[in-house]
Amino acid sequence: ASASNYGLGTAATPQQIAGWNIDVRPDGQGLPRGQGSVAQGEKIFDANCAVCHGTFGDSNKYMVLAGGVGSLKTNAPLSTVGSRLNYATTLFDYVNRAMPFPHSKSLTADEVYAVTAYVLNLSDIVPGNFVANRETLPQVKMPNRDGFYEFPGLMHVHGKSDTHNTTCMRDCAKEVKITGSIPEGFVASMYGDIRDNFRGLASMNEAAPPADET
Amino acid sequence: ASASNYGLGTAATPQQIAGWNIDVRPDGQGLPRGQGSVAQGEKIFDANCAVCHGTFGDSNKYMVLAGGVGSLKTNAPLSTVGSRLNYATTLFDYVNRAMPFPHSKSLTADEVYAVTAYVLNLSDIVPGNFVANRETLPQVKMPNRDGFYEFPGLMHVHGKSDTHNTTCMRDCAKEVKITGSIPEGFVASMYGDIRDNFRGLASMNEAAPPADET
Amino acid sequence: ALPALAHAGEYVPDPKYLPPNLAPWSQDLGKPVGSDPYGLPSPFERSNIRRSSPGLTTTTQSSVAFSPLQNQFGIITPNGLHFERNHNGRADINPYDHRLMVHGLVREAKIYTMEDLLRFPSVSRIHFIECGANTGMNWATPAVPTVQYTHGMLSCSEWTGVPLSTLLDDVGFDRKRAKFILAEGADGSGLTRTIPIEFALDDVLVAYGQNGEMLRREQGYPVRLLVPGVQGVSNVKWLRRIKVGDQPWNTREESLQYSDLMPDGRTRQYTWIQEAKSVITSPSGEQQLLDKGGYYQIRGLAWSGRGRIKRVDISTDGGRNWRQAELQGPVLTKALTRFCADWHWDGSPALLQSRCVDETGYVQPAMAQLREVRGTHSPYHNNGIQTWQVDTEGKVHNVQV
Amino acid sequence: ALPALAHAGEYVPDPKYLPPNLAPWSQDLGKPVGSDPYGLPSPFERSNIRRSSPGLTTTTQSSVAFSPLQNQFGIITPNGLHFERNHNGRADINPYDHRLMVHGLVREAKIYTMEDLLRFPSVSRIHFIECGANTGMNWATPAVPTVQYTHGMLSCSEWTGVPLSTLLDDVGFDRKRAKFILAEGADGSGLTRTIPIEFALDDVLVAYGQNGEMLRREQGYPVRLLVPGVQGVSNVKWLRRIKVGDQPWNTREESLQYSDLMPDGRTRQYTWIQEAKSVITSPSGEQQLLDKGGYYQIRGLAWSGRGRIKRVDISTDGGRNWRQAELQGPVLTKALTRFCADWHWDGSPALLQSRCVDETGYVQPAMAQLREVRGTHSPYHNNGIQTWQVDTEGKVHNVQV
Ligand code: HEC
Ligand code: HEC
Ligand SMILES: [Ca+2]
Ligand SMILES: [Ca+2]
Ligand SMILES: [Ca+2]
Ligand SMILES: [Ca+2]
Ligand SMILES: [Ca+2]
Ligand SMILES: [Ca+2]
Ligand SMILES: [Co+2]
Ligand SMILES: [Co+2]
Repeated sequence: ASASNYGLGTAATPQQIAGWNIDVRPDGQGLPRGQGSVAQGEKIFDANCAVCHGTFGDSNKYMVLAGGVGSLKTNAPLSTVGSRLNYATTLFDYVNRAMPFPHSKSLTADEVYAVTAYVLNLSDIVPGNFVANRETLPQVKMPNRDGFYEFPGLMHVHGKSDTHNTTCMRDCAKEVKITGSIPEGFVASMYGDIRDNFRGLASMNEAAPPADET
Repeated sequence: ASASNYGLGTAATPQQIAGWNIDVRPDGQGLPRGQGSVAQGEKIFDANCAVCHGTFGDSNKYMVLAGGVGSLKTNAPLSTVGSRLNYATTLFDYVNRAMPFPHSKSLTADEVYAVTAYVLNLSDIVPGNFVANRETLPQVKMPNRDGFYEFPGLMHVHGKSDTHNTTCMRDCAKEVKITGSIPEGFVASMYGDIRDNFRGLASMNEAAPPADET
Repeated sequence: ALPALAHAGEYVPDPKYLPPNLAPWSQDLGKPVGSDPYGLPSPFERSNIRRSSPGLTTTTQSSVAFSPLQNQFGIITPNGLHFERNHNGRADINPYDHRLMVHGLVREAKIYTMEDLLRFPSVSRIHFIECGANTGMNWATPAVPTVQYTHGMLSCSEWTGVPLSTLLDDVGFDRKRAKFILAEGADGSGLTRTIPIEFALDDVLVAYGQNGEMLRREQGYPVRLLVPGVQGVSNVKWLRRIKVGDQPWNTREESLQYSDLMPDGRTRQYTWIQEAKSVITSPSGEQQLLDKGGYYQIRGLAWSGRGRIKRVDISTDGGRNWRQAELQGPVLTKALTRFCADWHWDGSPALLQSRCVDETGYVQPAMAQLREVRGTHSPYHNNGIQTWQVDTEGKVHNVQV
Repeated sequence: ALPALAHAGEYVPDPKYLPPNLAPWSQDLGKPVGSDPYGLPSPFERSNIRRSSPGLTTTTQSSVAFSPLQNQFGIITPNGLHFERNHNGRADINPYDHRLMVHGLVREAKIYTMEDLLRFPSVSRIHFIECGANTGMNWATPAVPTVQYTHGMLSCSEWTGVPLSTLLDDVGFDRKRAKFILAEGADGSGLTRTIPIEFALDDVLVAYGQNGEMLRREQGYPVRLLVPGVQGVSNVKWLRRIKVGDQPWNTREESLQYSDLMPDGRTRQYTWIQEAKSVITSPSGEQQLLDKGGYYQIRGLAWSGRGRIKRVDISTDGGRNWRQAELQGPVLTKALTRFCADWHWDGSPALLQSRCVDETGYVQPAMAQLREVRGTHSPYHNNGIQTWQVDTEGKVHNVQV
């Protein structure tokens, strides 16, 4: 073996690749054969998803799936698949690889298409007679399709940031006021005795706490 | 508190210091009040030490305490308290802080003096009527008193070493022969299956060993 | 389960253990060498653990356990305390069955065993990993009490692995057409992220080593991606697949999540870089200073996804006046840096802050400056200056000014 | 107890776990976040442990457990694998009862609690600790099979603590008269060593932190001395007392033990410095190379008590010809440095060696050169060049040439 041929690894066969090559791009590349309708999706959703996401995808026990369209610029934005997602193909990709939560990658392609159609319909993005497949899904225009943009400053190590603080050293503010703090009693009620989180030796109490012998 | 006075720690009282200040220097500084004879030491040794070191300090189960005087420059040096130690005060210091092995610091000063005298007598360094105390012990001249020296090269970071290898890169030796190796069968008999010591993934066997499921 | 370590004032040391007397361990034979072939901390350290934040998530399998920064020394996170963040629980993988597939715009798609990966030329580097959502709870107002919860999705280790560029060369990736790679995990979430080819060819590692041993299961055993300086989620754990492509994938973890909702309702996407950030770890939230006039060294951590930390300043009056802190060497790129500054607490209230500058000259912003640009619904990339209030009783609180 | 991990050739992976199929962990919910508040390695790593050498010592309470260098990555030793060497077993100390007394030629003798020590200004440094007896079994002839046993009394961590000079100033030590300090442990052996004042004022630490958490019990919890670059025994564990004096103490651990018996029968005393040394950790003793013509990166460690490693050369023909290896940065003073070199094994026998040079220009000696000066009864300070033979079957053996 030459210096740049380590002789490691084995060739991946097309069949091996096909089994793991499940990603779907915004332009639809990677979508498998298959199809599913909103009505078919409703049945699958009720059986596999509603227990966590609610019949109408509106349960916030885990994640809300529908609603909030147009709310992103308000003071109470609700970010959901319907209101926030830019490409429907991403919904397919995600459900296919990660849902249902307790047993992912267990739906067939047809089933993923169907439940994708149903989730889109929950936010009125597709009509009730929509059938999702390789051709139709990339053509769905999500409400927030044009809502994403790139900020180069955070994409490159030497990019220009969006804040420009200075290293002022003296008299940097006229007045400093506390504008936010944790309400009295909150810590004890949520965390119990928070002193338990510290190494006793360094909780900076002059009298070192004891430790029961093991 | 100023920058160099941290306000930490508390003053150590003379009484507190006295309890822990047990070290003994070659010149005898640190030796406590007390005394003990060879005969007294024999009793203490028999009761507390012989079980591990042998009645005559010659058991090599743990460490041999006596013998070997004059052997250090031979091809079979035997290093013991008698043959190797340069100051008898160090023997006192060590027995006092570290022996008997299972319950150290349990002998009184008198007892340590006595057993020290006995151990010295085992190598004929002191006569049978010797009484060890604060005055007599530092005066004992050990056989190897003049056998120690300092090598500055290993005492200072920039000291000069005693080897002077070079960074020869080509044709550095005419011939290379294996002059030592582990006898066949030794590893298996002493260590069992030595492959168990390696991360299976990197014992560099092409076929990865299995691992039983937990 | 051992009882909780007791608290200040509850313990009176037994004089028989203190000088001039001897504690039992000074006389009794200790535990045999080799008692623990793989050692564990002293039970007296049992308060030094990862913790989940009560009520933060509704499922423990998509959740986070925070690293106890209040107890941390130096810059190396001990492996048992590295913060843990999963999206479908912790996968416990048999390394002999695990495979890494590299394919896409390549000459020869390949599958590697762990044995293969350990045979490639390897490098070791000290880098932090910070979740993009770290300090997210602090965006609007202080919500959690200790630095473990405010900043504990942060850890730093010496990572060992194969440079991704080595594997890409091994499969003969298409230098002309390759613009992005997709990294995918083998856990139940199958988490995917897009990595730009410039990063992939620069300092990205396919890593299996964490502080001298194999990765911990919580950190992706047996192999993960290590993308220095980039949001934690890009450091895909339980790595099973790398695909070379020419367009970004817009995965769920870079569209619905880990993207930044701006005040105008638009979303910034692919905001990879974790910008320079610092925090005082001691004194910090919920600690208690009792020694009025006493010395309390201000200690903390600083780090930047853009490279090395250049400098850290600290303030004890809420940002009105600042002085420079000392940096503990070595100062490494995209790694934690420890800083210290002397401080004597005169007993009066104080507002402690740290502010770092990285090698690009970028200065850590105040919370107000961040909010002015990002709003309060971002919720990622909160690298704002943290304020700890020392009150009149010497109790320390998480506040904002 | 889990069964031993099985061996080469005994495992046939189940195709249902391999591509294109899915392993169970790719579909099933994993373990909840926070399952292990203090994490542990994967059970598949259970062969990576400390080990005692059979028959080396007659009591397990004055013995050593070696660090598994053959499995080690990078330069940081994970805390659970730091080599363990005790003289009266491992003391398990209650840190609230532990005290450090500093006295002698000082203005004000003091006693410190652990609380006090953690309040002092602290520093963190990456340093190796090597027992003076490391590789001692190799003095006359190869006696142990793997690099764990030949070189495993060696580890490296980020240590955090108070500089000893800070404590000496705190007690107002007598600058004129002070020439040496005595360090004493609180364990059953009460181990003592003399430290010269130049070292004490330079880089000696009173250390409590080990890779970000408190010391492990095996490494002296809650506090130890850290004397960079000096024989391990000077790094007194379970530190209870520091005494300032004007003469060396000639303790048992620097007279009867840890002193060097020379061929002329005389003894070198106070040989503190661990000189530059290196060893190839992979391929190393008892490994098995099977891939004839295959790539086997030569990896190892180099370190010097005199400062930084400057360079490492490797040879595959027993020292006839050499080439330079690559050093993994950062290269730190009195710390481990990782080196690597490419190597393709053509299937024929080889004799692998590494030879390091430190910043003073000192070159690691060959065994023969060492023996010529030191004889074979030293038995400390064996920093000679290590040779690993790769035989015709690809098996690796500990040999000498
Ligand atoms: C046992 C609970 C459970 C079940 C059943 C379940 N989910 Fe989920 N779902 C979750 C959780 C938890 C998350 C968030 C996971 C995370 O962020 O790591 C989630 C996230 C999602 C998301 C992403 C939402 C966003 O805004 O990022 C979608 C889409 C989704 N689920 C769809 C489905 C579908 C379709 C099904 C059925 C085929 C399903 N889920 C079944 C618990 C569940
Ligand atoms: C249970 C076993 C045991 C008993 C009892 C015991 N010893 Fe020891 N002794 C040892 C061991 C083990 C060592 C070596 C310790 C080490 O090197 O860490 C040792 C070492 C010594 C040494 C140092 C030898 C050298 O060359 O370095 C002296 C001296 C000594 N013992 C004296 C005594 C005396 C005196 C007593 C009784 C008062 C005693 N021992 C009781 C086990 C024992
Ligand atoms: Ca091969
Ligand atoms: Ca305390
Ligand atoms: Ca005080
Ligand atoms: Ca193997
Ligand atoms: Ca708005
Ligand atoms: Ca001789
Ligand atoms: Co409590
Ligand atoms: Co076996």
